[in-house]
Formats: sequence, C-alpha cells, structure tokens
Amino acid sequence: MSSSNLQAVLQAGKFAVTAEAGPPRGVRPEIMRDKARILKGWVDACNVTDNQTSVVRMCSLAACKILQDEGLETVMQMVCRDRNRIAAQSDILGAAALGIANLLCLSGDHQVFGDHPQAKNVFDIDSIQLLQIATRMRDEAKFAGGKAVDGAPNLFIGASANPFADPFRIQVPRLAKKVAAGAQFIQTQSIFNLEKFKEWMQGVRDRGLHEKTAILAGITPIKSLKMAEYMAANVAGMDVPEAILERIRGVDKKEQKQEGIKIAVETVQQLREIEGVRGIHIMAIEWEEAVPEIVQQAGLVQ
Amino acid sequence: MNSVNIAKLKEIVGAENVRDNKADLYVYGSDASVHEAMPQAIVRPQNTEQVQELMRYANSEKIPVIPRGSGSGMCGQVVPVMGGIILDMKGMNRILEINTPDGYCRVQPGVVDNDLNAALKPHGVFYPPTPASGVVATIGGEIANNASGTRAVKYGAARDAVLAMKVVLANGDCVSLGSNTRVASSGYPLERLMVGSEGTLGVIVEATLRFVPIPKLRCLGIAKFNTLAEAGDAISEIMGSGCQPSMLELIDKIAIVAANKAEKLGLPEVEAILLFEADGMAKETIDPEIEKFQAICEKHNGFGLEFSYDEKERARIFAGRAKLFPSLSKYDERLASTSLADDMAVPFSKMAETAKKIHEVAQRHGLVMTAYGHCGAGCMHTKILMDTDKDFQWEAARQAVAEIYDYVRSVGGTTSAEHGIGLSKAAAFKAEKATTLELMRGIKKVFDPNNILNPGKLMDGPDDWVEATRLRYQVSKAG
Amino acid sequence: MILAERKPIADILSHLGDARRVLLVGCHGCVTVCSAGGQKEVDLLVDVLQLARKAQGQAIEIGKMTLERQCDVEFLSEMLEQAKQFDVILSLACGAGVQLVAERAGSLRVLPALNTTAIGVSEQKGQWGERCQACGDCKLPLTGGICPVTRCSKSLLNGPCGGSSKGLCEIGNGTPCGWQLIIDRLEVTGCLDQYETILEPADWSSARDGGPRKLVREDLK
Amino acid sequence: MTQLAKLEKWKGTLNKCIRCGYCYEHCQIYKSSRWEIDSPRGKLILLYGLLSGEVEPSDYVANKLFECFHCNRCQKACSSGVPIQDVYADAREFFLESGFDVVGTTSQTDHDLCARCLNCVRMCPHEARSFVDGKIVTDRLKCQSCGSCLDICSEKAVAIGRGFGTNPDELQRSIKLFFTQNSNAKAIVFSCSWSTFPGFQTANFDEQEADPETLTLVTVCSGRLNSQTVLETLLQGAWGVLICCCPESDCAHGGSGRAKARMNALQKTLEEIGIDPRRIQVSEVAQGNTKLFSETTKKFMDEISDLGALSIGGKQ
Repeated sequence: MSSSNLQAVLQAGKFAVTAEAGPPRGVRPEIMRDKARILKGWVDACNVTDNQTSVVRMCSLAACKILQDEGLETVMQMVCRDRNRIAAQSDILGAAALGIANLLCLSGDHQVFGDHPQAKNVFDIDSIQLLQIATRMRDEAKFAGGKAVDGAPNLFIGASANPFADPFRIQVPRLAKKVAAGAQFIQTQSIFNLEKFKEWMQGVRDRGLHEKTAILAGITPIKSLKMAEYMAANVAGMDVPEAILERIRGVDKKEQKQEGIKIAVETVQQLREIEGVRGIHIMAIEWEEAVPEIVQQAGLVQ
Repeated sequence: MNSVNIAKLKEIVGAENVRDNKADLYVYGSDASVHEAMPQAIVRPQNTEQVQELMRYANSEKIPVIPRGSGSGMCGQVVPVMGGIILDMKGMNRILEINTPDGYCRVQPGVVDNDLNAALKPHGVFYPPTPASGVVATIGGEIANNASGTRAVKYGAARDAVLAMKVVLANGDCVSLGSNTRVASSGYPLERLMVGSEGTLGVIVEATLRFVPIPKLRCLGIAKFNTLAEAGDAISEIMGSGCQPSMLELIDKIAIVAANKAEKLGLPEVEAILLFEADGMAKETIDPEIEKFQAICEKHNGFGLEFSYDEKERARIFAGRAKLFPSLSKYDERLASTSLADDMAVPFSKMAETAKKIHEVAQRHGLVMTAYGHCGAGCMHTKILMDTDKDFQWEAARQAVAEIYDYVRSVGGTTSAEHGIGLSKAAAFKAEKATTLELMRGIKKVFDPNNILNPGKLMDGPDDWVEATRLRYQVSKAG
Repeated sequence: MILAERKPIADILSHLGDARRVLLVGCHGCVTVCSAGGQKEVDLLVDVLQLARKAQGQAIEIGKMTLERQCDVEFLSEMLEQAKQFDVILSLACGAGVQLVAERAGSLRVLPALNTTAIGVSEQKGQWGERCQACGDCKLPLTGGICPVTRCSKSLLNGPCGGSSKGLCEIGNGTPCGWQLIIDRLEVTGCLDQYETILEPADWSSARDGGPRKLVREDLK
Repeated sequence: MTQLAKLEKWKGTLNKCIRCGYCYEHCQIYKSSRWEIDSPRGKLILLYGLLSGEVEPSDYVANKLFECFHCNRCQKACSSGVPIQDVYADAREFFLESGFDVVGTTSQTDHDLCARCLNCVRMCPHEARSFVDGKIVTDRLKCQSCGSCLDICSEKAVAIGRGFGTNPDELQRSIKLFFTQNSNAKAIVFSCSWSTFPGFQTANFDEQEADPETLTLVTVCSGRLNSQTVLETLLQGAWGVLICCCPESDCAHGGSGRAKARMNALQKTLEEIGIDPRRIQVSEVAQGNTKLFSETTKKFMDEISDLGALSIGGKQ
C-alpha cells in the first residue's frame, strides 16, 4: 500500500475530491505556495500539470515538491510527448524519492497547440505503456529494460479518460486496456454532457471496471461565455452542449462566474448519484478559488 | 478533259498549297447551289506571280481554271463542270492598304467581307455591299458576282464600290483596270466589265474599293401587312417618296414562319413584313424619314409598327431577316431549302406582284416557295423548299423556275439581282440576253481565247440545269 | 513513392547567390509522379530563374537535363561530366538523389530545388499523402493495415488519444485520426477483438533513432 | 445496325445543310488551315459523299472527323439546325468500328516517355484516358480534344494530334514571330475558343498597315494553356499576359478553374521574384460577349502600360 492519502480515502470508500494546478511560466515558487494555501484542506490531492497544451511551464516534479512542502498531497502528471522511456523512469524515481505519492500517466497534447510548434515530439511510449512501466517498477521493482530497481517507487498510479472522444464505441474497451495496464484511478475529461457520461458509465459498469479502478468525474467551472464558447468550438474531444452555452448567455456578464459555479455544483450533485463514480476532479483552470466554493456548495466537506 | 500535272502545280505554289486527293476534290466540287462536279486539283496561290504562272501553264495545256473564294455562291458559279483546277484565292488574304484621305482601300481577293469591315471600323468607314453572307463571302467572290445586300438600296452594289483592280488574264498577263479615283472617264471601264463576270474573263488578284462613312445613327422600323399587295404599294410609295431608305426589306409569310422556328422570334405570321431603315448623322434628319415611312405603311394598312435607334433593339427587329437563308431549312422537317430561282430583279412597283406570282406558281406545281428580298432595290429572293429525294419534285421545280423567269422578263425585270447566273440560271439568262449573246461570246473570246476560265457558265451555261450536273442531292429515280 | 514539392523560389534564389552558370537536373522517378521534379518542372524552373535574374539585372546561364533516376550512381556519370562547365548543380531530385550527386560532385556546390516530405501515395487529383515513416519494423499486421506511427500525429501504439473527434485528429487541417482509421479497418476485417491487446513499447532501434540505416544483401553482392 | 446504317439515319438532316458557309467563322480548325475540308460544312459534305458513295471511307477522311475541338460553336451558329456534333459522333463511331485507326486532334501518349504517374487519367474531365495493359490509352470517342491532360504531364509525353495553331509549340512560334516583327508589341491575349475572340476570320494586315500592341491567340480550352508558355511569353519581352476563359459554370472541361489555379500559382511565383503579379491576369468572358472581350483587353492594356516593360533590374 502506498503512502497516498488519495488512495486511503478511496479505499475507505469516501467520495474523493481532487483539483488541478498549473505551475507558473517562471521560477517563483511562491505562486505554487499561494495555490497550496487556497486548496489545502479542501481536496484529498492536487494534480500538477506537465507543460499543459505544450506550453513551457515549471516542471511537474518541482511544482509537486513545493505543494508537498505546504502539506498538500499531489498527483504528478506525466506526458509522453516530452520524454522517452529513460527520462520517464528517472522522473518516477525522483518523484518517489521526494515523497510524491500519486502519478497520472497521459499521452499529452500535440506540440502544435503550444508555443513551440517547431519542436520535435518524442512519443517513445504512449500513456498505456507508461502505466505498465510505472506499475512494473512499483510491483516488480524492475525497469522497462529488465534491470532491478534499487527500492521500488511506491506510487498510486492513475490515467485519464475522455468519454466524449470519438469513436465512442471504443472508449470503454480503451478504459479496460488502461485498467489492465495498471490504472488504479481514472480522472475523466470535464463533464458537461451528463447523458453521454451516464451512457459511458453504464458501459464501465457492464464490464465491472468501476470496481477495478476508482473513477473521479472531471468538473470544469465555466468562468466566462468566451471561455465556454472556445471550449465548445476549439478543444477537440470536449463536448459542451448548446443548453450549457444558453444558460451562460442568459445571465449578465458579471453573473457568468456565479452561474459557472452553480452549473458545476449541480453537475457534482448529479454525479454523486451515478453508481461507480468514486469522486470528482475539479479542473478550475487559473481559478483555484472556485474549488473551495464548489466543494462547500456541493456538500463535499468531510 | 486534259490531264493535270500535279508536280508542276506543286513546283509553282509549293506542295503544301496543292490538294488532289478525292476527298478534298469532292468538297471543293460544290458550293451553295444544287450542283456538284469533280475538279482535278485545288491550288492555293500565295501571290500574283504564282497566279500568272498557273494561268500560263493551264492556258498552254488548255486546262480549265475556276477561281474560288469561299464557295458561298448559290448558282454553281464555281462548280467545275469541265473539271480542271480550282484556284482557292483564300491564300491571298492580305488587306494591303487603308487610305482614308483618298477614301479607298486595297485588298487581295481572299479577304472575307466581315474581316474587311472589322479592319475599316476603327477608321469610321465600311465597305457598302454588306450581303448577309458577309460572314463567309470573300471580296473576290463578291466582285465576281456583283454582290450586294440590305444596304444596296442606298449605297449600291459591288460594282458601285470597285474603283480599280489587278487581273491575271488567261494567258498569264497581269493587267491593271480602272483607277484609284472616285470618277474616271478614260475609255472602256473594263474593271466594271469584270464585276459580275463570274471568273470567266480573268482572275482578280487585287481590288481597290471605295468605302463610305459609318453613319452616326441608324433607325430601323418594322411594319406588318395582311396582304402582299398592300406591302407592295407601300414599297413603291416609299421609294417614290423622295426619302432615301438605307434598307427596305420584304419578308413573306413562309419566311416569317421559318425564322420564328429557327430563332424563336415570335413574329406575327402575317402575309408580309416590311423592314425599313434610315441612317445619317443626326436625329433631326432621320426622324422625318422614319415618320414618312411609317405614315406610308399605315396608309396601306400596315400595323404593329415599331422602330428604334438602339443597337440591341435594332438587332432584335432585324433578327428575322439576318440569317433567313439558313433558317428556311427549319420551315418543315421533311423539306430542304434549295437555291433555285434564288434571286431576280424587278421594278419596285412589281415587287408585290412578283411575290404573288411566285406563290401562285409554287401552288400550281405543288411546291413550297418563299419570297423575300431587298425590295428597296427591286431585288426578290426565293427558295424552293422541297423533298430533294423525290424525282418529280425536280421536274416541277424546273418548270416553276422557267415560268417565274418568263414572268420576270415580261415585267421588264432581269434574271439575277445579285446572286449571279452560274449554272442554275443560265437558261433564263440566255433567253433574256438572246440579242447580245454573240457580243458577250466575242468579248469572252478576246479575254480567253482557249476558253479555260470557268468554262460552261453564263453564255455557255446549260439549257436544262437539272441535267447540267449530277445534282448534289441523291435524286432517287423513285416516284 | 517519395513525395516532394518545389522550394519557395525566393529560397532557391538566395541559395544560388550570384552563381552565374547553373545546371538544373530533373529526375524521371518519384518526383515526376508527384509533379515536382520531372522534365516539365525543370523547364518551368529554367524560365522562372531566367525571369528572376532578368528582373534583378543579373545574367544567368542555365543547362538542363532530366535523368532516369538520381539515386543510382551509373545514371549520374554523364551529367557530372557536363556539370564541370557550371558553377552549381540545382537538383530537382528527392533528398536522396541530391545527396548522391553531392557526394560525387567534387568541388561543385549541389543545391536541392525541392523539399522532400514523405513516403506516400496520391490520394486524389493534385493531392498526395504520407503513409510510411520507414521505422524498419512494420506494425501494420497489428493495426489492420493502417500505420499508427505515421497516421497518428503522436505515433501512439495504443490509441486513440482524447483529442480524436468526428474522425479527425486534434491537430486540425482535415487530418484524419489515424486510430479512427485503424479501428474502422479492424472492425471491417472482423479483428476488432485484437484492439484490447496492449501493444508493447516499440523497439525504435531499427528506425531513424537507431542511426542511419544500411541495407545489406549478402546474397546479392 | 450495319456500320454505314449508323450514318444513314442522318441523310435527311444532311440535306438540311444548305452549304451556306456561315459556320466557317466559328471553326478554329478551319481558320487555322483555311482548307474548306477542315470546316464544319466541308466535313458534312464528306459525310454526304460517304452516303452517296462518291467518297470512299479512308484514313484521310476518318481523320477529318476526329479533328474537332468540340467547341460546338458551329452547331450553335447553324440556323438550319443541323445537329453537327451528333452527326460527327456517329461518324466517328462508324470510322472506329470500320477499323480506321486515326487520332485527329485527340490526345496521344508517347509510351517511351510516359512515367505511368496517371495524373493525366485523373485530370481528364471526360474520363477518356485509362491505363490498360501497362499503357495509357485514349478513348477517342470520349476525348473532346480539350487538352486538359496536356500540361499536367511532367514527362511532356502527352500531345494533341494536330494543334491547328493551338499546341504549345505553335503558340510559342506565333509569340516569337509577333515580338520579333512588331516593335510596338506589348502583350499576348490567350482566349479559349468558346470565350469570344475578335471576328478576324482569315484576313491579316500587311506589315506597314497595322502595328498592333497585342496578339490574340486561341488555346481552345484555357485549361490547356501551360505555365511555361505564359512564362516564355514574358521572357520574349511581353509586358503582360491576359487569359480570357469562360465563366466556370459554362466551361464543359473544368478548364477555367484550372486556368485560374495555375495562373494564381504563377502570380505568386512572380511576386517572389520581384515581378508585379498583375502582369498575368485571368478574366471570364462568356461566349459571344464581344463587347466584354474588348473592354477586358483594353482595361488590361491600360494596367500593364502603367507597369511598363519588364525592364532590366529595379522594381518591376
């Protein structure tokens, strides 16, 4: 059993809450410390993104350490875009050594979205292969190349899932692959289309996957109409139904933030009724203050 | 028929300008008439020297030579009834000079009428005859047949526009006839004799033509009549009215029906339509003339009168007449339009009577004939619409043609106004010119002692055009 | 075939600098098939260079040849002989051909006129698309005959990623999602059950990552 | 139906042709050769002779029926209503079935040069080209001689049987002649034969009579005009090149669209080498619109006169 609080919460059958913080595009640690202060006590663990949308930021490992020192448990996100299997395993060892307890394996956004479209991407391995490698290092203390690891990295390992990506008919089999590869918990893409999510969850339950892995439902509070419309139109794999946009359009510009929180809270409450949902993952992009509000209003305070 | 030395021809004009294979010969063996015959060779001279050399050779071997423009003639002028060499003059198609100060232009015979007028347009002038076939007819051909057209009523025919020409005679000599002056009285006007000689006296290798200014304004009107007689009275009165129409056209009912079918015009299918036009530099001078023409038409029960200065409007009004000749094929699916008794000239007052006579003769012989033409100039066109496969129709046509020309002579008319004699009108021509045939044959003898220039035409033309050549239609002996 | 397209003229002109005698060399191979370096394209480039130099007021002397292929030494010898009277060779071959010429052109500068882009196929009139990265260890048997390394923008061996939407890849410009194509192929060939077997990390040593490859056939030596 | 029977049914229609010759001015083939056998009227007379037995079928005669750019202007101009193209189509079938192996103006492929890249097969708007037993084959009944395949071939392996003045080498010869003979020569106007071109039928001016600034050349379909011909025109000293094509909706061969795409690419290239792209222009002129044709030409000439000649050095 790893020293992960998140794992303990889930194993105790409690409804877990995680959040997400983006490291700064610079060197000042206090930015992360401010975020820690806002989130501490409200969440069981906080994800730290890894050069999200291919935009250069402070690395996830360092940012996690800063949050850990503030007493906030972290989930280190790792993408396969920027590092090959050598660097990936080395970072895993580093994370474990610094007491980071949770790892999220992701493929990562294509560099065309970021600020270095000319860069060469790596993709030596993909997220499922990374799950296998990390799990094998923990359970068999063996590197991908077969050599022994001096002390196994005891991490609680998870992956993401996007019930709204195409082809829909492959999303549950894909989850099964991730579980087979070692995904102990899953944080899903932001949910706005509850019907589609329910349909996906039904597939998950049909294969009993909800018992093999802890599914945390993704929540993104809408900050403005512009942001919502951008997500709907330009973020591939994001499903923002017209009804949600209409609700935001229906309120005055100053009220849009509150309406966003309201939608998030309503969504959380509905998610709690879905069998197999073991928690929520709040992605309040550059809006960490929204997390305590949502947790409080959705009655998630332990 | 003397044999032709193809190699010699190639030596003179170059191999690429000689054709003697059967397919080319067959195509050059016909024109827009009912006749066809096989030439022995087609030659395209590039300059006068080559024409002279060709004529010296042909004269020495006594081989017939037929100068040909585009072959758009309707009476068989260029059909080689005695075989021989066809001179395709389209190889000599340069516009040599446009001399606006002196008011003339010099052209080679192969220049197409429309091209000359396109070249003259920037200078604000035009070559007057303007026949409807100006889209294809060459200047050489127009001169050889004294062509004219819708505007002859005001500006005259080819003969009135030709000032001078260079001609290669049968013996190969190149002579200059006429002078580049508007008027001349220096002996026999041989250039005027050449006009209308249908290639029997010499090969025109260059012509100096007068041109007239393009009027600033043109106003075209149309009037419909319920009877030909009324239209005819209107014609005479208009021509006697002291006004000078720049166009006066008559179209009969059959022509209207055909035009409606071909160009979908929707003209009222009445007995007769008159098209009248006046042109000039200012509205003040044109309006009175147009009003006069309208008044005369109304006096003779003319109706549905319209007129317009606008170019597009004028084109719409004129559409029925513009391509009437080919449109006649659309009159009736079963009938083909043939160029028989295709034109004649009668005094203005007799125009309506002639049209009636044509319809009456057609009826009697079970044929369909239309009558239309430049009635302002007294020129009447007809076409026989017949089933060319039926033998009896040809015999009926022969009799009808003869009767019509007997009538034309009786009213003081002449066999051809502008289309020429060729083969199909030779009989009528010879009857009309009986007293001067010997005189004409004498002139021919002087110009062409060996009779190699377009032999078998005019004075030597056939008495019965049906038997003169193999008719180009396949006349099955049935029926 | 190998796909290529002409470099922007401005680049070619700047690479040529003020070279006065230029030998253009076309190739009858792949670059003809994708209309980039064949005889017509050589003739066109001759005209463009002459016009460009005329506009700049500089003289230029241009020789032109089109070889059967520029990736076999034997086809180069005659051209290299003629090239001696020129200042520079401008080759319209693919990247491989240009380099073989460069290796044998001695003191002569050799410049590419094309940008070689991929190993691919003609998809429709005036459009070609990449199909193979030459990874040296063909994955097609495992993915229904559609290559995940080439057709997936992230070369995922266990795709699709979360960015696949309506059959298109997240990077846009109409690029189809490689894994959508793979799944459709697996389905239509009745092998969709293969999808759930996890493909192990690839051995990239046979690919470009393992260093420049050499193909040796002892049996043909 | 015996082969000749296929033509038999046209006998009545051929009688309708009164041989007036009004079709001469519309036929680019006749205007180039000026032999009457090359005119629509001439060909109909040949078919008439075939039916009456006065003309034997031969390669020479068969070839005449395959020499046609399918511009259909003769049929449109024929007031006698002779469906010339339909008659031709049956005649061509008759000749092919009777074993006359002729090409006329249809597109041919030099199999030694051909790289089998199939770009021409894809390009053909009439699906007349296909790859059979290792070779590119032209279906001469489908080929409309529009020349779309002419420029796409990187091997220059595609040729039109006989160009009648419209093949690339013929165009380039006329261009070279025009610029060497006329001191005042400034521009070339390429016009497809459906789009209007001035009525000059066959006449031409004596040297001293006219010193034109432009020469109009007919390329049959504008989609057949290849980029090199346009560039060579500029190299000959032309100040500019104007291409008149049909409105895209009227173009039966998709040539207008291709011409625009091709010239668009050329304009970009000109810009890259510092030459004003307005020196190459494409404009749509519908068939029969003589007025628009001369207005377009005039506007173009004003524009390039401002640009002046392609001088040596300096901003072009």
